[in-house]
Amino acid sequence: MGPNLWANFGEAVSMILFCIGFANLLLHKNLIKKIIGLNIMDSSIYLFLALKGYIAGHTVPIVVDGVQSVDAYINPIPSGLVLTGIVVSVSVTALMLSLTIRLYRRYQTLDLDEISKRLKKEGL
Amino acid sequence: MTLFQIILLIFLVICAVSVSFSKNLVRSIMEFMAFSLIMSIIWLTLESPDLGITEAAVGAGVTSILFFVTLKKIHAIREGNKNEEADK
Amino acid sequence: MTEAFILIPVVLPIVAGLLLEFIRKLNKKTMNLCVVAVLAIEAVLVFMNMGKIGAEVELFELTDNLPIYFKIDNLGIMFAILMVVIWLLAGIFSFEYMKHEDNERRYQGFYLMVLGVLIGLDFAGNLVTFYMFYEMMTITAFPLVIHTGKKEATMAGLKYLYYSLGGAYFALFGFYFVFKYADSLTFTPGGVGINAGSHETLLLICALFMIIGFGVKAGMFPLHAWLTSAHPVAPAPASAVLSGIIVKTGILGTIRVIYYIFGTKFIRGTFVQTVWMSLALLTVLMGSTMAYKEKLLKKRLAYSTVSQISYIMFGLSLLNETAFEGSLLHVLMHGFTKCGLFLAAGAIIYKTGKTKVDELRGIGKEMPIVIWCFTILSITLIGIPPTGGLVSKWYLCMGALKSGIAVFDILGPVILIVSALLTAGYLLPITIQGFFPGDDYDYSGLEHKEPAKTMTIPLIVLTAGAIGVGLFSTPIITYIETILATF
Amino acid sequence: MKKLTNKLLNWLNAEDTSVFDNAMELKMQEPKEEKEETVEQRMRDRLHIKDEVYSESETKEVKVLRIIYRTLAIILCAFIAYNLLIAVSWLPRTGEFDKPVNNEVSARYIEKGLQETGAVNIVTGMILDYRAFDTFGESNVLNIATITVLILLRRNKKKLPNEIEEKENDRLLEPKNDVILQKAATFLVPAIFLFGIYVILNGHLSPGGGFSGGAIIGAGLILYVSAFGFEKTEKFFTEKTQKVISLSALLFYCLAKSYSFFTGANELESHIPLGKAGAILSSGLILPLNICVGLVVAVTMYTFYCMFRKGEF
Amino acid sequence: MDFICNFPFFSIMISMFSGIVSAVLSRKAAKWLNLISIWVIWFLSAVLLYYIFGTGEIIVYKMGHFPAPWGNEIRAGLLEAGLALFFCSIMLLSMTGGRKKLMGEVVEEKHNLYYILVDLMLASLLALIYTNDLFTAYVFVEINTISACGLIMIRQNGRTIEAAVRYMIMSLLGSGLLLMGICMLYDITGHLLMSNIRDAVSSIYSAGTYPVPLTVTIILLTCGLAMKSALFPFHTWVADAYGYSTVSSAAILSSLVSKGYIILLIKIIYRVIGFEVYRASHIIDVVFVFGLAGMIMGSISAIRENDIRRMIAYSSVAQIGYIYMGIGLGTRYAMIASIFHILSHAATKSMLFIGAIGLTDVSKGSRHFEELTGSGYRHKIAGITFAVGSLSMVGIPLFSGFISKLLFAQAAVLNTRKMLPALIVLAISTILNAIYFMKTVIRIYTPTEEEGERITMKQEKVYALTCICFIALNIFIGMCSQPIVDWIGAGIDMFA
Repeated sequence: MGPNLWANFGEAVSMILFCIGFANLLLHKNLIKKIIGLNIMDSSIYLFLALKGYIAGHTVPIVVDGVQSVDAYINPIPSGLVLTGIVVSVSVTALMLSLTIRLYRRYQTLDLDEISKRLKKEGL
Repeated sequence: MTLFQIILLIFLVICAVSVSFSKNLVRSIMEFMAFSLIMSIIWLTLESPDLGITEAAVGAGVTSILFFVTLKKIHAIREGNKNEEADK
Repeated sequence: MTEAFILIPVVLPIVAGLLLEFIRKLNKKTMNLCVVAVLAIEAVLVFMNMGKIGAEVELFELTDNLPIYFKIDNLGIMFAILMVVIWLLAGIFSFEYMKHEDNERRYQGFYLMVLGVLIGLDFAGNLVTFYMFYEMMTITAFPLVIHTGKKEATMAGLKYLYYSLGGAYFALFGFYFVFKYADSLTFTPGGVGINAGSHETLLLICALFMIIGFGVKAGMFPLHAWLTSAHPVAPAPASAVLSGIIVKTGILGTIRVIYYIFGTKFIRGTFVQTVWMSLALLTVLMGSTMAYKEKLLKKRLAYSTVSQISYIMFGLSLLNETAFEGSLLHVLMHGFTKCGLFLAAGAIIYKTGKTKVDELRGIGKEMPIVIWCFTILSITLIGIPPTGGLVSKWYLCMGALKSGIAVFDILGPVILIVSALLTAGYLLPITIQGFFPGDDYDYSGLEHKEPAKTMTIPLIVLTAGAIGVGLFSTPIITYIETILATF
Repeated sequence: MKKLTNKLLNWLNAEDTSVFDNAMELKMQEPKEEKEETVEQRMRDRLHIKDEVYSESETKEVKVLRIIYRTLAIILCAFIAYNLLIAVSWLPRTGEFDKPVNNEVSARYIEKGLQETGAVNIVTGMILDYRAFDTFGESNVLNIATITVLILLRRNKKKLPNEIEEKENDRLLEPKNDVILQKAATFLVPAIFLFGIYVILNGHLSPGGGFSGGAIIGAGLILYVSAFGFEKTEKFFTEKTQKVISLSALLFYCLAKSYSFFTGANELESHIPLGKAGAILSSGLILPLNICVGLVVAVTMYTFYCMFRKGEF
Repeated sequence: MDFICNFPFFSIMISMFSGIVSAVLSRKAAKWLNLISIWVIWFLSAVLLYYIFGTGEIIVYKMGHFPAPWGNEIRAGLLEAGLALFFCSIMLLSMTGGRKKLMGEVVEEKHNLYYILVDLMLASLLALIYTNDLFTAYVFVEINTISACGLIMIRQNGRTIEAAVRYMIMSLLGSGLLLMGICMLYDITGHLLMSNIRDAVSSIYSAGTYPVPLTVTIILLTCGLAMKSALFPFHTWVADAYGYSTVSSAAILSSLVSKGYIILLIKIIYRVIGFEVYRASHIIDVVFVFGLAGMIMGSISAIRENDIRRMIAYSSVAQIGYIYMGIGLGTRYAMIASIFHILSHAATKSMLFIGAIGLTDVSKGSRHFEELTGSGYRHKIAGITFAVGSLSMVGIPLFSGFISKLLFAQAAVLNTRKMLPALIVLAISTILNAIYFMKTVIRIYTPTEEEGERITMKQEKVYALTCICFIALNIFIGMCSQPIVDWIGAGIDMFA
C-alpha cells in the first residue's frame, strides 16, 4: 500500500463503490439489481473524477468580480467530463429498463438463467 | 477532507451495500434514490454545483421515476406491498 | 513473355472444366468429344513443353519474397507426362463406364480441372506455389471421391478431406520454419542453403513433419487410413487416377522437399532418415498383409497401392542414386500398372457387378481380354521377369544394399521380397480362379461379357505401357540420371 | 452479528433474489388479467422448468457451474478492488494544488475562458465551446437512446397489439382524480417550469445548464402527467411534437457546431458576437446551444416516461 | 491547409447529420439517405487516402477555434483513412446483402429507425478511428454500444431481446472499466489528448513516478476493450446476438463493431501508452494467453453447434482470439498481422453471414444442418459465396485467410519466446476450422432427392451482385496482399 491511502480516502471509497456495483452486475440474477449496480458503478467513477478536480480552499469555477487566477477556482475539466458522463449513464439506464420491460412481457421473469432454460425448452 | 464529507462517504457505502442486500425491489430503489441524493450533496461540498443540480434532477429524479414505472410494469410493486403485509 | 506459354497446359483444362460445369445444354456425345479433345491437346502441349526445360515464369507476389513462380525441370516434366498419358486413357475409359452413374457433366468437369491443377503442381517452381496447387488438388479431387453421393461415399470423402488437409497443415507447419531459416523457397536441385545455426534439431523435426504431411497423400503408415476407404468408393476411372496418380503427388512433394529444399546432406544419417525408412518399411509390410486378407477387389487393390507407394518412399528415404532411380522407375511402373488394374476391376464391376474376389470364379472365360490384361499387370506389379516391376525393385534392393546403413541394408530387401511374395499371393489367385474355376464349375451359365472397345483399348494400352516400361527401362534410367546429374 | 454474516453469505450466493423463493417480481399476473389456459400453460412451464433446474440429474452440474461462476466473479471483483485500492494509494493527494491535473489546460480555461468563450460559468464554457465535440456526441447518445426505446416499447399501430401490451397500457387506469396531487401540482408545476427555464437560460452565468434544466422541465412534465392524466398532455404533446422539437434542436446544434468547427479549423473568422460578459444575451453560441440541449433533454425524458407508461405518446 | 483536410470531419458529420434527419423521413427516403451518405463517405475516404499517400504527412484537424490540448482534435493518417474506406465498403455490402431479409424481419414502420442506428453506428466507428482524444473516444464507444444493442434487438423475438440484455451487461462492464482507466490516466498525466498523454506517460515511465497506477491503468483499458470486443471468456452473448438478429446486423456486428474496439485498443497501445511501455508491462502475456484460449475454445464450441449461424458466430470468437494473439506477440510485425487479420476477417465473416442467409432461405428458413442439405444447388450464388468464405477461413491459398495465417506464423517465428505455443495453437485451431467449415460445405453440396424451392441469380440481382463483390474483395485481399501489408506498416509508422 502506498503512502496516500488516507489522504485519498474519497477515491478509496469510490473504488469500493465501483467494486460493489461490479459485483452487483455480475452476481445478481435479477435484472433490476443489475441495473442499479450499473448506476452505482458509473456514479462512483464520477465521484472519483469530481474528487480529482477538487482543490481545497478554491471555489466554484464561476468568475465573480473579474478574478481570473488559477489559485481561485477548482479545476473545471472533471466537472465537464462528469456532466457528459451522467447523460450517458441515464440514457443507458433508460435503455436497460425498457429492455427489462420487454423481457418481462415475453418471459414473465427477470432471471436470465431461467430464460435461457426456457429457450432451451422451447428450442427456438 | 472534512469530517462531514467522510460521514457522507460512509453513508454512500452503506446505501450501496444495503441496495444489494435488500430483498424488496422497492426498498432497494428507495435506497438508490438516497444514494443519488447523498452523491449530489457530496458534489456540492466538492465545489461543483453543476453536478449537484444535475445529479439531483436526474439520478434522484428522472431515473428513479423510470425505475418505479418499470417496477409497476413488472408487477413488483403490488406484490411487494403484499409481501410487506405478510411480514406484518 | 513467350515463357508464359508454359502455363497454357495449366490453364486450359481448368477453364475447360469450369465451362463444362456451367454449360448446361450439351449432350453426352459432344461432351465426351470435347473432353477427349481437351485431353489430347493437353497431352500434345505437355510433350511440347519437354523442349522448354528451364523455362520459368513468375506471376505475382503473395507477400514479399513469396512469388507464385513456375519452372519446368526434368522431374516435373516426367511426372507431367505420366499424368497426362494416364489421364487420357482413363478419360477414354470413363465414357463407357460413367453411363451407369448419373450427372456425368460434373464428373468430367472436375476430372479436367484436377488435371490442370496437377500439371501446375508439376511445374511449380517454389514451395508456396507447390503448396497452393497441392491444396487446390485436394479440393478439386474431392468431388471425384464422393461422386456417387452414397452415404459411405460421403463419409469416405470426409475422411479423405480431413486427412489431406491435416497432412497439408503438417507440411505448412514445417513450411513456416523453412521460410524463416532457408535462403529462398525456390526449388534448387541439391537443396537451398539452410542456415540452421543452433536450431538444427528444430529444422529436422520440421523436415519430418513435412515428410509425414506429404506422406499422408502417399498413404504412408500413420495416416494411411483414408486411402483404403476413399479409393474403393469412387467410380472406377476416378479411383484409377486417384490411386495411380494422385498418390504420386505425395511422392513428388517429398522429393521436392527433401531433394530440392533441405538437401540430402542435411537429412542423411539423422534420426529423420531412420524414422522415415522404418515408417516406409512398416507400411510396405502392413499394406501387403492387409491386401492379402482383404476380400473386396477394389479395396484389395487400394491396400496394394499403400504398400507399393511405400516402396517408392523407402527408395527415396535411402538417399542414394540407385535407390532414387529405382523409385522414379517404380513411380512410372506403378502408375501404369495400378491404373490398369483398377480399370480392369472397373470393367468387371461394370459388366458383372461382382465386387468380391470369391465371386470371380470363371470370370476369365467371360471376359478374356480384361482378365489377360489383369494377369499381365499383376505379373508386372509382382515383378516377375522380364517385366518392369523386376527392374525397379532390383534397383531399390541394390540401393538398399549399397546404402550401407546398419540393419536396414539387409532388412529392406528382405521386406521387399516378402511383400513381393505377398503381392503374388493376393493378385494371382484372381487370375487362377478366373481361368481355372475348377471341375465343379458349370460352364453352362457362361456368356460372352466382353466390354466395349472404349473400355478395352485403354486397358490394353496401359498393359503395353507397363510392359514397355520394363523392356525399355534403360532410356528411362538414363533420363533419370540426367535428373540426378543436376544434384 | 450472525444474521449479518448470513446476509453476507446470502449475498455472495445471490440467494436473496433466487428464482423460486419469495422473490416478488417473479410472481405471475393475476389470472383475471389473462386467459385461463395461458395461465395453466405457464404454470405447467414453470413446474417443468423447476423440475429441470432441481431434478437430480441436472442439479449437480448446474450447481457446480453456478458455484464456479460465482467464485470466479468474486475473485475478479476482489482482485479489481485490491488493485484499484493499491493504485489509489499511489495516486497524487486529493485537494492539493500541485498535481499533474492542474496544468496549463485548466489554467487557460480559467484565465482566458471568459474572454474566449464569453461564458461566466467556466464549466459551461468548456463543455459547449472548448470541448464541444464531446457534448455533441453526448446529445447524440440521448438521441440514439430515444431511438432504441422507441424501437423497444413503441406499439405499432398497423397490426393489432397483443393482449399483454393492451393490459400494459396505463391509459386504462385513467382518469384518476387524486385531489391532493392535483392541487399540489397546480402550484408546483409552474414553479418547476420556471425554475427549469431559469436554469437553462442562465446556463452560462450560473450553475446548471441545458442538461440539468431540461431534466428539471422533464420532471415537471412527468409530474403534470401523473397528476392530470394523459389526455391533457395529448392535446399539446404528440409524436409530431417530439419529432419536430428534437429534430430541430439537434439539427440546429449539428449545423451550428459544424459551422464553428469548420471556421475554427480553417482559420476563418466566425461572425458570432460574444456579447458583453455577464449579460443574458452573451457568449455567442452557448445560449442557443443550451436551449437546444434543454429542449432535447426535456423531450427525451418525457418520451421515456410515456413509452414506459403506455407505449405511445 | 488544403480543403481535403476537412474530409474526416465531413465524413463524421455527414453520417451524424443523416442519422438525425432520418428520424422524420419515410422508409424509402431514409434508406436512400443512408445509402447515399455511405457512398459519399466512401468517396471522401478514398480521396483522403489518395491525398495522404501523396503528401505522406498526417492530417491534424482541430475541432473548433482552439488548438489541441484545449479543444478537441481529430487526426488522420494512412491507417485511419484506409480503415475508414474499408469499413464503409463492408458496411455498404452488408446493408445491400441483407436488405431483402430486413423487409421481412423488421416491422415496417420501424425501418427508418434501423437506418438511424446504422448511420450513427458508422459515425461512431469513424469517430473511433479518427479521434485523437480519449474522452471523445469514450463517448463514441457508448454511442457504438447503444446502437449495436439496437441493431441486435431491432428484430424482436425473445432470443434477440435476451441476447441484447446479455450484450449490454457485458459491454457496460467493459465501458465502466474503460472509463475508470481513462480517469486514472487523466489523473496521473493531466491530459486527455492522446499525443500529450503519450509524452507524459513516457516521462512518467522514465522518471519512475506512479508505476503502480500506470500498470493498473493499462490493465483497466485492456480489460475493458477486450470485454467489449468479445474476447474468449467474455463471449457468452455472441452466439445469440449474431445468430438471431437480422442478417445485416449480424454481419455489421461481427465484422465492424468488435473490430472498432480492437482498433481503438491498438490506437491506445501506440498513441496513448506507447508501444514500448505497453510491451514492458506484463499484461501483454495475459492478452496472448487469452487469445490462444479463445482460438481453441471458440473453434470447439463452433464444432459442437448444429445451427449454421451460431457456428459462424462462434468461429468469429476464435478469429478475435487470433487478433489478440497477434497483439500479445508484441512485435511490430505481429501487429501488422493483426491489423491484416482484422481486414480479412471482416471481409470473410460478413461474407459468410450473407451467404448463410441465402442458404437458409432455400431450406424452409431453417438453419439446422439437416435442412441445409443440398441447399448449395438450390441457391447457387449463395452456396459459392459460403464455400469461398469457408475456404478462406480454412486458409486455402489464394484467399485472404491464408495470408493472415502466414503473417501470423512469420510473426510468431520471429518471437522466440512465444514461438512454439503460438505455432502449435495456430495449427490446431486451423485444423478445427477445417473440420467444421468443411463439414458445412459438404453438407451444403450433398445432393438430395427432395426438391426445395430454387432461387436463381436473376431473382435476386442485388444479392448476387453483393456476393460477387464479396468474393472479389476476398480474392483481392488474398492475392494482392503485399501492398496492403506495406500500407499497414506505413500507417503504423505514422502512428508513432
